[in-house]
Amino acid sequence: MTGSPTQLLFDPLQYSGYTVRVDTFEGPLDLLLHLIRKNEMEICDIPIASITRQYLEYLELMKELNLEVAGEFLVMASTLLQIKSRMLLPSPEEDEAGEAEEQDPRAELIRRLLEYQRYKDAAAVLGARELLGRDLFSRSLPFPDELEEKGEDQPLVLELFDLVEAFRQVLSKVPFERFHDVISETISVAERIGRILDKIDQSGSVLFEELFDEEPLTRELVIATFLALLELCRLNSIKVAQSEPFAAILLIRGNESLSSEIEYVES
Amino acid sequence: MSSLECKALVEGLLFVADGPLSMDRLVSILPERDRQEILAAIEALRLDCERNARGITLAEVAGGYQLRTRPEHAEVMRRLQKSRPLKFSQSALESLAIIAYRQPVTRAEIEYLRGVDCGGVVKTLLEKKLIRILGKKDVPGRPIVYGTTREFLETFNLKNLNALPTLKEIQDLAELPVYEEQGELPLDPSLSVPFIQPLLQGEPES
Amino acid sequence: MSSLECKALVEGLLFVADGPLSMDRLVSILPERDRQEILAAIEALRLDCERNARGITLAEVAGGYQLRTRPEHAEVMRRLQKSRPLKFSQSALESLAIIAYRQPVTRAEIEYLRGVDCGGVVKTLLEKKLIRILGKKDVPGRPIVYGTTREFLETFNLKNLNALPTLKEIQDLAELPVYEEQGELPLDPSLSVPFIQPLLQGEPES
Repeated sequence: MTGSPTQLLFDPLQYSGYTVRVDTFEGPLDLLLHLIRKNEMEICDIPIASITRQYLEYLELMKELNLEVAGEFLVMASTLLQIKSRMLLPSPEEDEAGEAEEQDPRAELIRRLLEYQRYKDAAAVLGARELLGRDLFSRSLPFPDELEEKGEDQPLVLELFDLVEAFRQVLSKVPFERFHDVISETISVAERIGRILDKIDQSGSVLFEELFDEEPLTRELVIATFLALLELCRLNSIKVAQSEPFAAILLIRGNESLSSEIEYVES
Repeated sequence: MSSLECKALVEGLLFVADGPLSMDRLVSILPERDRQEILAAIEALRLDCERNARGITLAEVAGGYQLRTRPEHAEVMRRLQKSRPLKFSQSALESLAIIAYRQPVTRAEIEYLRGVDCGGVVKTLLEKKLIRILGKKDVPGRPIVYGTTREFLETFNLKNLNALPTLKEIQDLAELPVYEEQGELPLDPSLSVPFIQPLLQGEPES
Repeated sequence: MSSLECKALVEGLLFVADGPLSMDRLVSILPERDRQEILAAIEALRLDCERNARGITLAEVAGGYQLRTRPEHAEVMRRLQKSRPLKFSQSALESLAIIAYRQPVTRAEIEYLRGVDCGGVVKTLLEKKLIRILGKKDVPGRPIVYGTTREFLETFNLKNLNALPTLKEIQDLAELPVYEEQGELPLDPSLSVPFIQPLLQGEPES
C-alpha cells in the first residue's frame, strides 16, 4: 500500500501526464472519493489512517509540483487528522450508551461523502442528457426587443439578478466615493415609505398608531418607520393632522396632483 | 381540412416562436380553435416528424412545445454554428445538480455539499440564466436562495422539474448504499461539527 | 434511404440557420454529399412542404434557401409576436435598478448616474406601475422623487424591499480569493492542530 505518491495516485499506464491530472479534482471530497474508489474501500467504513496518509501524500505531491493548494484541501486535511486522533481515543464509557453509534468520529465525513457522491452522480446524469445547443438545436431568431413598443398589457420578463447587475454596471461608471454607503440602510427606510403610502392609499388616511401595529415591532422598525414618516412630510407627500390637542394623529396624502406630475416627467 | 389547417398553423407558430410555446399560449393565439383541436394538431405534428424522416422533432420542454433538430444530426448542425458548442464544466454540472434537487438553496449549502467555494460558478450560472435568485432565506443573515430557471429546463431538454430522475433512481443506477432522505444541512455554525466552521468564515456577511 | 437522410439533414440545417443558406454553403457543410444530391433533397423538401399542408415553405431568396411560414398565416404569426412577454431594454433596467436601490430618488439623480436623459424611460416605468411618485423634494425647483411600487415587488417575487439582494452579495460571488487562503500544509505533525499532537505519537501505522 505504500509507495511514492506519484505511483500511488497516478498509474502511468492510465495517465501519461499526471501534472494535468492533478488539477482535475473538484475539491477535497472529490479527491477522497477518488482515493476510496481506487483502494476499493467502503465509503461507510473508511480506514481513516490509510486514507489520511494518502490524502496528505497527495497534498504533498501538489506542493512538490508547485501547484496551488486551495484552502478547502487544507481544512479537510486537519479534519482528517482530527478524526484520526479521535478514533484513537478510548471510547468514552458514558451511561447514555444508546448514542454510542452516533459517536463514530467518521460519521459526519461519511455522511458528506455519500451526499457528495449522490450529487456527483446526478451531475453526470445531467451532463449525459441531450443538451440544447450541443446535441439539439432550435431556431435562434429572437424578435427585436423593445419595451418602448408598448400597447398591450403583456407580462414582464424580469430577473432579479439582471436588476442587480444593471445597478452594478451603473455604479461602475460613476465616481465611487459618492455612492458607497447607505444601500442597506436606505432600503429599509424606503420600504417603510412604500408601506406608509400603501396604507394611506388603501383607506385615504391612517392613524399614526397604525403605522406601528405590524409584525414583531423591533426597534429598527420603529426608527425606520419614523424616518420614513419624516421623509414623506419633507417631500410634502403626506400631511399630518390632528383635530384637537392630544387627539389621534391622522396621516393623509399631500395635495399634490399626480397627473400634472406625469406631464412634468414628459417635458 | 380544418384539422390539417390547424396542424399547419401550429407548425408555423412553433417555427416562429423564440422559445417553447405553452398550451395556454397556443390557445390564446388561436381563439378560433379549441384546446382539444390544438392538442390533436400537436400530436399529429409529432407523428409527422417521426414517421416522415423529417429533420426536426417536436419536443415537450419547459412546460411547452418546441421544434428541435434531431440528436443524431448534432454533429452536422454544429458545423453550421458560429459559436462554440455548449460545454459544461464538472463544477458547473455539480452545482446545477445541487441547485436543481435542493432548491431553494443557499450558496453556503452548495459549498457545504461540494466542499469547495462556489461563488464563481454561481455567478456564471446566473449570467447564463440557468439559475435565478428566488429570494432570501428566513434565517439569520438572510442569505440569498437560488433555484433553476425555464432556460435550465430548455437546455437540459426537460418537460418540467419532475422529469428529472430522482436522486434515489440515480443512486440505484450507481448501486450506492441508500442514504436517508434529504434533510436540513447543518449550516448553523452552532449546530455543526467543528470542521466546517473555517469554510463558513469565508461567507459573505449580509 | 440515403436521399431521405439527406433531405432530413437539409431541413435541419435550414431550420437552424439564421438566414438563407446558399448552395455553396450547404455543399461545404455536407462534404459527404455531392451537389446533385443536395439539390435533389431541396427539391424533395420543397414538394413535401407544398403537398403535405405544412406550416412552412421552402423559399429561394437572396441567392440561398430559407424556410418561412406561409404568407396566408401572416396574421396569426403576428398575434404570436404581440402576445410575447415584454423584455426590458437595458436603459429601462438600469433606471429601474437605480430607483429600486436609491429611492427616494429624483430624475436628475437617475440621469446623473446614467449620464443620459431618462424622461421617456421613467414615464414608461410609471405606466408599467413599477415605480411611483413619492412626493416632491424640498430643494429649489422641488423635483419629484420616485420609488418602487407593490407591483415591482410582485414582478420580482419579493416579500419586501429588504429582500432585494445587495450589491455586495452579488459582488462577493465574483471574487475568487480561494487561493489567497493558501497556507502551510499541516503535513508535519508538529504543525497540526495542537491538541491532537500528543495522540499522534501513539499512532499505529497501517
